[in-house]
Amino acid sequence: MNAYSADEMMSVAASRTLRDGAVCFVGIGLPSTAANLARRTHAPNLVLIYESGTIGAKPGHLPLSIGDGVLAETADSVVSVPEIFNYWLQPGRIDVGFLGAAQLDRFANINTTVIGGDYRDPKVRLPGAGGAPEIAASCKEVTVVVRQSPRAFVERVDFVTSVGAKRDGLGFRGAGPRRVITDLGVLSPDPDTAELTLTALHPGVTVEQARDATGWDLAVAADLETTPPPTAEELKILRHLEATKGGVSA
Amino acid sequence: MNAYSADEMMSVAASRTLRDGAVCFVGIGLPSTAANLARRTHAPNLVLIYESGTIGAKPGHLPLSIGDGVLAETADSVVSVPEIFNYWLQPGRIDVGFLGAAQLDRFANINTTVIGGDYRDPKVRLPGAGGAPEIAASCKEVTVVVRQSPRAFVERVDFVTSVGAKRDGLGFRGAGPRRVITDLGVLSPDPDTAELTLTALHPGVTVEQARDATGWDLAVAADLETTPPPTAEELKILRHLEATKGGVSA
Amino acid sequence: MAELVSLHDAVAELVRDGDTVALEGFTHLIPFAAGHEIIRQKRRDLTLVRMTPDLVYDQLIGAGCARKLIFSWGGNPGVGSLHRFRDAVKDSWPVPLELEEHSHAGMANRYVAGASGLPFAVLRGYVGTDLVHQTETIKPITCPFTGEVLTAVPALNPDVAIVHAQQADRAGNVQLWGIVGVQKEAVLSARRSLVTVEEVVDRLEPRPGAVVLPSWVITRVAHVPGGAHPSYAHGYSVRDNEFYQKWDPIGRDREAFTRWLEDL
Amino acid sequence: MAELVSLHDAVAELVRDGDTVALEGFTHLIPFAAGHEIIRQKRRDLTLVRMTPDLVYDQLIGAGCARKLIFSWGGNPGVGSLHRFRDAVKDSWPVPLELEEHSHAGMANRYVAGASGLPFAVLRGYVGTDLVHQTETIKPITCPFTGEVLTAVPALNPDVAIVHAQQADRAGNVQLWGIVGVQKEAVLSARRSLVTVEEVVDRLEPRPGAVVLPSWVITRVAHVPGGAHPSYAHGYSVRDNEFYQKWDPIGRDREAFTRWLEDL
Repeated sequence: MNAYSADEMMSVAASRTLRDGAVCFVGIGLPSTAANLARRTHAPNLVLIYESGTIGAKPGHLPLSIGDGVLAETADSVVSVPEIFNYWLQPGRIDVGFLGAAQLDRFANINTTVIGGDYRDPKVRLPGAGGAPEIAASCKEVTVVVRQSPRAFVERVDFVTSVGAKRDGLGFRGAGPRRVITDLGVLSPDPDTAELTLTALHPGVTVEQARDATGWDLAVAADLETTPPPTAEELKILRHLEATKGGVSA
Repeated sequence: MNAYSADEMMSVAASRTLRDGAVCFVGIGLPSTAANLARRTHAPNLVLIYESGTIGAKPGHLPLSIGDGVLAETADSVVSVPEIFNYWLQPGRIDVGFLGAAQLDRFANINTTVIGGDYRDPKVRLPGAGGAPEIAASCKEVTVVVRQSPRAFVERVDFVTSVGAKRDGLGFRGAGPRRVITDLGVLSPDPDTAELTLTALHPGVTVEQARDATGWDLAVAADLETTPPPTAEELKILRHLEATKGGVSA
Repeated sequence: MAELVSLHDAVAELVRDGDTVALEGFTHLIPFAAGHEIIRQKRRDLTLVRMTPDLVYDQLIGAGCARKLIFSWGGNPGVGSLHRFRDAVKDSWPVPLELEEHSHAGMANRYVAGASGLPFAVLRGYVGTDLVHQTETIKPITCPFTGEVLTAVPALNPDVAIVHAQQADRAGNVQLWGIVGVQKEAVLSARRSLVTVEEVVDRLEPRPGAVVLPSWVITRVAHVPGGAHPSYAHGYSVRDNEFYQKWDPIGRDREAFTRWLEDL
Repeated sequence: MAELVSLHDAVAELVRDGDTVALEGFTHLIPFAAGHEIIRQKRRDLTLVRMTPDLVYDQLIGAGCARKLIFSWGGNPGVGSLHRFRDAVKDSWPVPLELEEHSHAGMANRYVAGASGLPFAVLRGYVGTDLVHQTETIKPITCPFTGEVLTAVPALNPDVAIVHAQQADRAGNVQLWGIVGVQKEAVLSARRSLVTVEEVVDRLEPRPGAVVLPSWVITRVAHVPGGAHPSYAHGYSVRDNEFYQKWDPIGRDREAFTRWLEDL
């Protein structure tokens, strides 16, 4: 058995959700790591799209930002930023949106805008929306990759930057978040209530730990699964990937 | 003195209206001949834009169509057809639109759609609008190049394909037709009434001939001018141009 | 993922009676061979969409494939009129042809809306023209910020878009260059798409001014060298200007046209 | 026609107190040198527009040049937060900063509308988010054909757009390649424009994926090699990732920032 960190388990679990040949709109950070890992393991034909306009990027190292030069160099096509949003994301032709989050709630609404106080006088000013609202709305489905903690997993987000699993009547093309991959396990929206439910735990993690890391009374699936641990191959490739990240440690 | 045809005089007169450095949206046929002549004579820095998306085309021979390969080969930039209309024509950044016409009326409204009968059952079905309505609306000004005859110069066009000089309240960015160059002379809209007035005759043409070739009671300017005849140089270059037209005689 | 198939099979599979079909290519890269295959397979009741219906649509209309034409300029470029188109409009020969007529700017924006997953596009267009009285798909729209009134046109979302390109690789990725027209928008706006190509290559070498369409937005690719004739494929062929002239007497005459059709 | 001038003269001429100014470049080709020149020339009360305000806007905001920021993502990519931006928002240091906040899709479309001479753009966006409650420049719009309700955003038409590119020729035509972002739209949407370039060449050689801006849509070109540092110019430089990390402690601390400013 291999020693691995919780973050490594998270990246591996997220990467496994991507089927080969899928078209994936990738946010930077954890989502990008997971998507690039998938392309190097079970999904060599995964199509990576970054909001910088790079379609079919095949980066040889982990891009540090969504505008890393390696994305343009290796893409099938580089288009303008308006085009990537209008022609490629908006019509619903992307299979999976891969997003991170600063704050996330019971219904997988995502906040990356402000925490605490109110919008004009927040406790913490975060970067804002970027591409996330439309990625969440228009991709056929969304996977969220985020570390689980009571600060991040809150009853109600302070600001809805991107809409979660409760989206009836909003006219979206996409089904929204289908799973939230964390460093502890996997949460999925209940098909009826859209409430996030713990459906899998990573090896060695307890339900108690997951509950303690969640700011609401976390529902747990009856048939709770255990994530298979990272294989030696997955770990090797992931670590190699992380080591190549443009001169900056994660 | 050089012998020249009425068509040659028309092309030369039209070419002279283009100032060096102007940006010109060029229709095919007579307008293209005149614009290419201008670029080879007094206006070497004339910027030619064709609706096929070629910006700054410098064709070595007269293009036969707006999609001639020589336009793409010699352009500063080739953009998509949506882009040429949206980013380049629509905002009003083009100095001159150079248009032809099948039928033209007292106010320089242009018809290239149907003649006679009604729209659903016309006497003659023409090609239609193409880029003309928006060229006429959005260029800072428009020059029309058309052979003068009672059939073409009518009291009222059977169909307004492109709006002429009477455009108050329509919210256009451009001033519309400032001159109509024909094989007989030059007509310009009256600053007050917008009615086309004969302002110049080509050498050897009489007012009577111009009136006979006009389907309405043609107003004539008090200070009627005579167009200087084509110079030997203009004729030489024009004839060379015409001879290069992609294998098809005019 | 675009599968590479024969032109016959691609048309048989993708183009159905009653479909809305767009063959695009702005003077350059016109998919003539695909149009001829549609004629040979005797498709009927098509709504044909094209900014510049030229010879290929004159042929489809004369062959009786179309019941409606959505367009912005119908002529034989550099030569004159489309006589089969005229005959269908004026005398319903061989079948009546309904027209939905726009300007180039309007058609281009309709494709853009279609490619963008929007139901309509906004432009400064058509104002003051008689097109607004004849075409129901032109409506006013008010800017919610300035109150200014502009023009709206509905999205085009053809059942099938067909374009011709210079190259595909073996995975079905496509590259075209030269005058790129509205081909990207046509393919992205359509439910199904067919790209005929001059050449299938191992690897698409990036080229200045090229449009690349990834395999996953294309339904079928067919290798059809010369498939744009008598139009041209930049870098592969030149326009057969003579054919455009020769078409004039053929198109002008029902009998001559019928003979052409029999020989197709 | 774009005149070639010095960076100092270009900024002195084009950027005025109170202007709306857009410096664009999506991670790639960020016009840092021009931003620094604006700081040195002590422009005030600027409305700064940028999809991804990163270090260059942290610096402009910390220097007190801005009264308002129109943006969609404000962070130090790969590192963390923009502390001068945070300090201005939370504690009005050195001056208060008004925010007009959008998403990337909304900002991109606002530039598109600006470049297209339209007063607004339509998109599927913002629905269900709290941005619609905070940002007045987001409004519903109804499709006149289907009745569907979509979102409208107003055009951006900055007084000045500033971008960095790899090359200009001596006539002031500009070519940029790699990730091309929203630079074409920014320049075409603005009343005046400045392009700083890595290199002035005799002739622009066509390149795959390049955007060419003709001289006649650009006001001024300035030759500023390295003008994108610490961001990068594809083919000329690589991103100085270390600088982005080093900025964190500088931006975090008013005193450290003030020292940086004095040394600029």
